[in-house]
Amino acid sequence: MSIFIDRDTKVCVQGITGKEGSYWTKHMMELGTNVVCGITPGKEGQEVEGLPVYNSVKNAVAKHEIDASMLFVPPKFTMDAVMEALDAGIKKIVTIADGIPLHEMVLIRQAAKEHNAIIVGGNTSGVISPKLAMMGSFPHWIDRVYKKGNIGVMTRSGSLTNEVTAMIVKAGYGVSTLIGIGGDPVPGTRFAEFLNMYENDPETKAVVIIGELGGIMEEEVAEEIAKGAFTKPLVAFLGGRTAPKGQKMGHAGAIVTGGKGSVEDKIRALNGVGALVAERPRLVGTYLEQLGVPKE
Amino acid sequence: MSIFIDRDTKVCVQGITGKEGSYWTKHMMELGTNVVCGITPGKEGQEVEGLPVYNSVKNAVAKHEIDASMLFVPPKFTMDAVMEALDAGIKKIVTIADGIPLHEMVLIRQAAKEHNAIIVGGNTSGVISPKLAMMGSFPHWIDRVYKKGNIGVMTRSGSLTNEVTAMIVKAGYGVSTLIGIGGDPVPGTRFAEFLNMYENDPETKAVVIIGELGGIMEEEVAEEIAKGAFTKPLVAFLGGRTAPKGQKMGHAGAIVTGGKGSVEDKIRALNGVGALVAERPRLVGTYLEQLGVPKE
Amino acid sequence: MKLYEYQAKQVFEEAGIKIPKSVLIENVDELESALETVGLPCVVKSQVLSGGRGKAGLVVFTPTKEKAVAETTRLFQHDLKIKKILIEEAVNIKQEIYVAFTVDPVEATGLLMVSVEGGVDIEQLAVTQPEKIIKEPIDLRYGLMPFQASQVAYSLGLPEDVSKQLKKLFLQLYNVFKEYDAELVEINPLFVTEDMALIAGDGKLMIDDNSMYRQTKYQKQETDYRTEAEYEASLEGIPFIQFDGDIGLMCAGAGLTTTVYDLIHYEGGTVANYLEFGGPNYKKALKSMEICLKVPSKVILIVTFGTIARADVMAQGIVDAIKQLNPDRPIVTCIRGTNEKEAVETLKSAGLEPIFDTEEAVRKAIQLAKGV
Amino acid sequence: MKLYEYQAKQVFEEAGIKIPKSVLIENVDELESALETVGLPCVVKSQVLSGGRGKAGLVVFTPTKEKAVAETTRLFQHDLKIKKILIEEAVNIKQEIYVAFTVDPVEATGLLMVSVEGGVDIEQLAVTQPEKIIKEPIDLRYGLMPFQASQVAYSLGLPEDVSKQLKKLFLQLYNVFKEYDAELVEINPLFVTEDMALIAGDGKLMIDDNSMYRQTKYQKQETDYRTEAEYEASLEGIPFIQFDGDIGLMCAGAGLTTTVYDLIHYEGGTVANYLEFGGPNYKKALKSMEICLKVPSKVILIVTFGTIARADVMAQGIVDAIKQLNPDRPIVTCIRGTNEKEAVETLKSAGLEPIFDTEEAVRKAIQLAKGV
Repeated sequence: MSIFIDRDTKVCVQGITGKEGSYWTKHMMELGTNVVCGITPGKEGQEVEGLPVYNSVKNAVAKHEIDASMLFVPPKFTMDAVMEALDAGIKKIVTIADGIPLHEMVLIRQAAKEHNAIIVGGNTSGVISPKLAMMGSFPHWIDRVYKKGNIGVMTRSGSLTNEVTAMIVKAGYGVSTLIGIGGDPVPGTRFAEFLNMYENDPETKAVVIIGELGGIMEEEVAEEIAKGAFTKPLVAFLGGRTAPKGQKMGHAGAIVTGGKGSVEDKIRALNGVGALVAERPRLVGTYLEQLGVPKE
Repeated sequence: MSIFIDRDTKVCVQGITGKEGSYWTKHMMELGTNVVCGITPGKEGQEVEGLPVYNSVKNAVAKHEIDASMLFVPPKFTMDAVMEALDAGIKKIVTIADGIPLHEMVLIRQAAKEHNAIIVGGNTSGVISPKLAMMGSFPHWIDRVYKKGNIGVMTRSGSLTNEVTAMIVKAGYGVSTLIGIGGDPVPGTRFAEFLNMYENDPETKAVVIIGELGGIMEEEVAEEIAKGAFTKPLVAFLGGRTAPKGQKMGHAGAIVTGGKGSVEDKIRALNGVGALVAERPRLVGTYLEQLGVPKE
Repeated sequence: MKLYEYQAKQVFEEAGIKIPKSVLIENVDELESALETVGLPCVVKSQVLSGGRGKAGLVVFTPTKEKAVAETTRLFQHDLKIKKILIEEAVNIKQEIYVAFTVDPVEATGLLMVSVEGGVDIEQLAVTQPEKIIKEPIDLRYGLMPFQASQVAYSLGLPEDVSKQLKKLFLQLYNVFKEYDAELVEINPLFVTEDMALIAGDGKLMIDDNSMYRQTKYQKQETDYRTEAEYEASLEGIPFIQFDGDIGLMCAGAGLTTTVYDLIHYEGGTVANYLEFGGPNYKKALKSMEICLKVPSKVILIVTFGTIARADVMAQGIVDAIKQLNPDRPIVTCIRGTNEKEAVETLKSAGLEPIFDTEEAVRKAIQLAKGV
Repeated sequence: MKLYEYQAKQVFEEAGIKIPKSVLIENVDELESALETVGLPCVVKSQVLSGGRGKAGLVVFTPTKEKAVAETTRLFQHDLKIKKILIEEAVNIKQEIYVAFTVDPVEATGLLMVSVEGGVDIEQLAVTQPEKIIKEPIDLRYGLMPFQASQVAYSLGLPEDVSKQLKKLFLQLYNVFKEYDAELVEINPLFVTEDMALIAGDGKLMIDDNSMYRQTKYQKQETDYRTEAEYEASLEGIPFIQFDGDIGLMCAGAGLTTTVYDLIHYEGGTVANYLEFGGPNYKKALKSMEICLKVPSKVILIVTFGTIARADVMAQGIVDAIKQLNPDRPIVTCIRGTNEKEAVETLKSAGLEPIFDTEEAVRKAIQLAKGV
């Protein structure tokens, strides 16, 4: 089993005829993802990887049952593509675009809430359940990272995720489903909002979150654990602890979060609910073992 | 009984300190309307007609239970005032403003739908249940028009309503509730959307609609009757039958309505479901009698 | 407010939409230089606000200079008092598309309407084959999304290059719709030329009157009105139309005024003018009567039944107007509504005989008009 | 992109918000004429992008010309390489208000934040007395509605006249937030003067980097950067920070780069520069190395673990860069990810010794830096 995507999930690809779109569609299918069609305006009637291409999501849903849409669309057209998918009734959307304008990302998240839809991204590699299916741009064939197993992974990073996941694998674990929520200040969906799915997934025995400084997403995770909404072992890795502070967001960042969001806050919050915070990627595996997470 | 408003309906008045606001608040209360407070930014602490004034609807709802808001606000500020009332959770709003920009009226109606609220107006005198309560600017003391009775009246006009209602009264009837849906191309609520309330109001024995050329609101009424959603006798009056056509809305008007909307269409549609269409105001009363509507 | 074709096209061009080469002329002398710019054949297009110009002979294709001179001369002498004529290049047309944005009052959305069978018979098509007109609702909070423009453009079975241009045009035209607070913006026909370009063959742009306070670019000018009375009424914001009949209407409330208009016709009378001084204009009795007196009529009929437009205020205004203007024709008054009693006193004290029933007032006016 | 105070204030002024009288100077010679315009006392304000300028002595109140000259002279010689100083009138202050617009990532709204206890201690206030800061969510589809601006402005217990001005200012500042695609726009303090006027005492405006493609008015200039390397990196859009340590980082992925930064510190090393050439920059190995070589360092550490940023492409880029630039210091490579095998071949063929474990690579770099 897995969360968000499995081999029954019928996926369409918006921007399928582009370079990235066709390349990763091939790899998604190769992994076993049930991609049913693609969308590029003006290309209706063409085929990509044997899949039919449509001018619009509307045309695609008229011909296919579609559960999820994978976007390979440039950042400045992402809001439009998301709205198109939502408008066609699609409830799971993954966008890897890096560079979505902030105010548009706010509107995207709002629209997703309004439609009871889940948007993963932007600025992410997407979602993968190793050896099963993926929506995004993962080199799923790298066994050192994408090994099937029982650890749910959520991350805000790209390369760092590979680094950390490789350590999880090195420790003898594997991954149930990895969700890259994305590195943007306003991701479509937040860590805490996926916990429920991992909680209900029998295959997932523990969750690793790969966070960042800034924001309060780790604190939100701690709150969910405190509420009892998530009961499985959880290990977090936070990079950038010794890094000098970058440009500060005026006073506003601190005011929005009511002063929360520092590394110390995050560690305190997570430790306070029994979650462990790893200092180095290597320790993530060690801590999973410490928490008694089985390897099979 | 009545629809939309009675003496239990707790009303606030937005723009209460203005000339129109204070004048009609007095008359609303004099009729028996349960006005509980008023709103004008910057005037909190003042009183109008013995009622407290607040800076915002938010402040008002913090102190009072409020069911409905009456707006005496200029047209260009109406959208804002409506949004304020909706935001504060008020579900019945009446605006008499004449001159609300068209695109804003579209947004107002959309917002009302989103909030499950009812907006009456703009460009209307409001809603009145004679001898009981009103939200709007009706000279309720003119017995020749505002006589209590069992005829529900809905209208798009102002002076013409008085003309027609006076004829209904002259014929020996009276009015249960009169709703001026307003003369704008996009009213907040349409004739057909009020029929259900009149249907369920035991006091209302028949409904009179005072329509206009253009649009398809009368056809919508006919559809409701055809569906069986409204079963009481109905008489319509349509003015302007011999008037030369005004500036036409390009082809678009006809295309939007699929060619419907002419006087002939309206008459055919209404007659087809047993409703009568009066040629002159005087005949409205006659037709009510013909349909066997009792006078008590 | 409805713009002239040449104004609408100017707006389209500013929005990035292609329009035919054209020159606006105000007399026949300007034709020669216009033809030099535009070339032949050309189309001579009267700038009037009414529809159906082609069928009415107000838009004429002219292959030669002689025909262009003849038609332009004819049109400048036309009864409609045509003030401006657009001399426009004749475009090589492959196809005609219909494109419009308006609002949908039922669903509370904007509406994009498109048909590949554009042209003069579009209304007929709307009735007989409504499925040939695509209607795309637009959430005005977001505006027309590019995906919607794309979805509609690519659904029409046009060549890809044309679809691509059409998508862009939809977005440009939507901007006009929004920026100009339009009730309607329409291009019919939108030409697809032989070389696959899109050119606006005609243009309608109606600005919402309620938004005119913030739409200041285009204003009505005196030359836009047929009579001095119409122009003066427009300056006051008083709805007014002039006809050829006997009875000048000076009523309050659009619905009531048109009803009185109906009643006059039912009773065999004729109307000299429609004037509606209700709503925000109810204190403008003096100006209203001044305008009515500029129109040839045999009697002035005043019917009101106002609520906010108070009867006493209107009655006093009428009495003041009579004193000041000393009208040369009889006046029939039927004034009811808020403070009716005071109104009656005022009218009576000025020697007027108030009537309370509209039909009676109408009959009285007709009698007076017929000199009975 | 963060604007300087003087730029932010220029934006505010264009939006209709009052700012103090001021003159921007670029050297001490311009002070005299600036003082003639601004008058005395005045405030000498260094235009730097870091916060806490007052506490750092970068903003100074100067009652006399002598002090103004002394402070300006001092600041232009400051280590921070201050290029511009704003000479600003000293305003008579009755009260200081905090006003900001930003986004709320959780609720997916805009956010108006206001406190009547503005000034330098606002962050502290946010922690200790959060109820003193009003937060009003804004639906970005509708924008800040006037009623919200009014509701907040009149809830602060200020005199009515000030509330009225504040409401207007909220709407003006929201327009700035929207028009400039701002992550943050902040006025702290907003002065209420003795005669009840509102004047922006300071100004922060951070434009969302993802929106810079459509925000073309303000661009970074070479003088905005401390070093040539930083400027060059910025031109390429490569995230880069220069430090004083030994190890030049050339890594891909922000998270991984900061993690490597952490690991170096955990292991006792020091960092010469942060350079992140992942994401859209993964083909820019040549330029990245060129920049790294401009920074004094003892070793360059390259760590990647890319997916879309393919290992083989980066490895080839690194090998090409080494050939072309012939670096004067050792290079440690730890390159993993998509097409890792090909990458390893490429690196080996160029005589590099690939490492696969990040901690091992970090330790190796530290050894080399320490000359062990």
